[in-house]
Amino acid sequence: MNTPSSVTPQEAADEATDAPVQQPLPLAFINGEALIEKPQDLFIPPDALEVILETFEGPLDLLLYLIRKQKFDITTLPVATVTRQYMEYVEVMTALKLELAAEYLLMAAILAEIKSRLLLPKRSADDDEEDDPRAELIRRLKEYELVKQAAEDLDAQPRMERDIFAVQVDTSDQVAPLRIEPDVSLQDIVLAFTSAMKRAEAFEHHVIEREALSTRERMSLILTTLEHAHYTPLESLFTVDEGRSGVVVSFLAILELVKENLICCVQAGPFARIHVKLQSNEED
Amino acid sequence: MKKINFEQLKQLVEATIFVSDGPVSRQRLRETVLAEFKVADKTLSKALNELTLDYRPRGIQLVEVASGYRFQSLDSLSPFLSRLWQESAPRYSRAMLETLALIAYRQPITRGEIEQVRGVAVSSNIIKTLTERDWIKTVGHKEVPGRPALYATTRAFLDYFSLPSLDALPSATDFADVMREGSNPDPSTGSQPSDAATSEQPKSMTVND
Amino acid sequence: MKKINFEQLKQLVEATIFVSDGPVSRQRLRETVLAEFKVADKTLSKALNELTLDYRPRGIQLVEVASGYRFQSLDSLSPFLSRLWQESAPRYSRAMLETLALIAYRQPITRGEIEQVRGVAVSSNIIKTLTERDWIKTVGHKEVPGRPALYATTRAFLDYFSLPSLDALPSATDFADVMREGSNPDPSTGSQPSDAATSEQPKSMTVND
Repeated sequence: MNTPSSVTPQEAADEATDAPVQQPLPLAFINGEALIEKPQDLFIPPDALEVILETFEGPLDLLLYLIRKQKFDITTLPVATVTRQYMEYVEVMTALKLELAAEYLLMAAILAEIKSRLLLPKRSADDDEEDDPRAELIRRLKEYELVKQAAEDLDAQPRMERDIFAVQVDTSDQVAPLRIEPDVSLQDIVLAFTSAMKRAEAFEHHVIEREALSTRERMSLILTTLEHAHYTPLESLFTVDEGRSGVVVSFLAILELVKENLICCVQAGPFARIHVKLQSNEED
Repeated sequence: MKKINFEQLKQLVEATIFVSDGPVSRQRLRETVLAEFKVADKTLSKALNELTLDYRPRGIQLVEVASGYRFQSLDSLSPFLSRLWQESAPRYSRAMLETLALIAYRQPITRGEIEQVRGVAVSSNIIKTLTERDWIKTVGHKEVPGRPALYATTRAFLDYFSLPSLDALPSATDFADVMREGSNPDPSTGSQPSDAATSEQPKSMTVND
Repeated sequence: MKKINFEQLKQLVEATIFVSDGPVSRQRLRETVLAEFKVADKTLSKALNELTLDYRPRGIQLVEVASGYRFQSLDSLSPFLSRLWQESAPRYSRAMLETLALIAYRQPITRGEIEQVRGVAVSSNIIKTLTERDWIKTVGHKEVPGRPALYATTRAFLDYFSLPSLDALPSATDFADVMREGSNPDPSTGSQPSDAATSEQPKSMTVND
């Protein structure tokens, strides 16, 4: 992430500027207690102990804040300065008796490690650039900064309940839910019929023929026709355009209905018109 | 009190009625969204009237009901909108199918006659469901004690199964033939014993939709 | 299949979107209210487009979000409309928003991977709340020791934030670029901003459900 040429002078400059105010680096702090000096710019109300952990979303967030505050460029992370400031904040946390989150301590260790590696003499001038111990931290900082930005963008995105409201309109009147009836296949019916008949051994002699079916259909039809009429001329139950077979079917249906005592035929005298009516009408 | 122009007022009133749970009264408008605006009664009436007119040609209408204004769908669309809340009825039971089959093949038939064949009682629910589906109807009453209803199938029944007439209903023997020709050979022929166990029915006979 | 004229189609589609509980997809329109009508895709698109334009000047808008079309109030009206409800809109913590953003941009992702990027532990509460809001869901398990859950965002998340797809997330492109850099660091180009122009999106960003 860094060019080696820029690293060394920058690093040198850091060390130089920091030199007068450089605190004795509290490596000792990680093991226990060390210096206590509050950073002047961070206001911490004495009764709000958790303010730091609430203000910062973690060590990366705190580091970013320190870098931004000093207007440093992440890509040329001035480890010495940032490490010193970071330690100061962490010190404040311990001073306020905060239970230090492990993540903050881990970051302190990482910073200390990077700093110590930078202080070691370089083996050669054109050392492998990937050897920059800061590279991984810089990558993480850049990545985190993006996540932070993304979270802010997401928060700014118009959202339901806050910026936009769902529209709800009622139907004009009670709309009854449409009931989807189950599918039935013809074969279901034939199978059902076959199995019902098979069980009813007593009915075995009733072989259902095509002819019988059309007769039975005609029986239903005639019953429907006669339902509300008191007397219907017999001939009106026959339609010429059905042809001979139609007349036969109707005739068989009428005979069957008479046999089953569902209708009755009335003839006033010999050769007079025959009238039919529902059997039930007589008793009404 | 702030000012609001007429177009903004219309938008605000419109959106308020839309996002509210129930009807919105003028008073509620004034107490909530219009609280900080100076709006004359006449202006509010004009906005509501214009909104009502704006929606006249649309799929929803602005109407005034007892407790205020609300949007509702156009009356004439109700039959179509009911499809949004469609629910699937459970599959028909064997009892239901047998009852239907007996009515189809042996009509006109009484409930007692169906029970005689099936050997068990036919629940009223079955008759009710089949009647509601408009597949069976009462065509008369048998003149025996109790005058039981005579059931027959309807035109809608034939239409559903794409049958020109009841005559076209396959006979039990036709069906047996198809079964033999199909993927389910009669075990008695013994030609393909390995297939005998299959109980799958021939697809060609299915008449759905 | 019945026919329906264009004006009726528009009214029916409009009313359907209005009376429905959530966003309505074209598919849902076809499966419900349009089931019995013959409507070309082009005609349906035209109806939806015209409706969108019809509502442009109004207090509510027709918008397309991830799971379909819905009407929603104009967001400029929210300061006034929010007066309709006693409680204010829920606020979300930075921790929750960062976690949600990471899941949105880098899905599928494990909790451990989120913690790695954020540098702090992710509380179970955050995952629980996001799951309960139906914004994230477990889409699988990573085949590493412990088989941690892989999280992804849902359609409900996109709907809530008024997004038609993940691509529409703000700064999605920048994110994808840096994430790629991160997984495959290239020190020679790493700090050059010109690199950010690449717009290729990682495949892992598609919503699958």
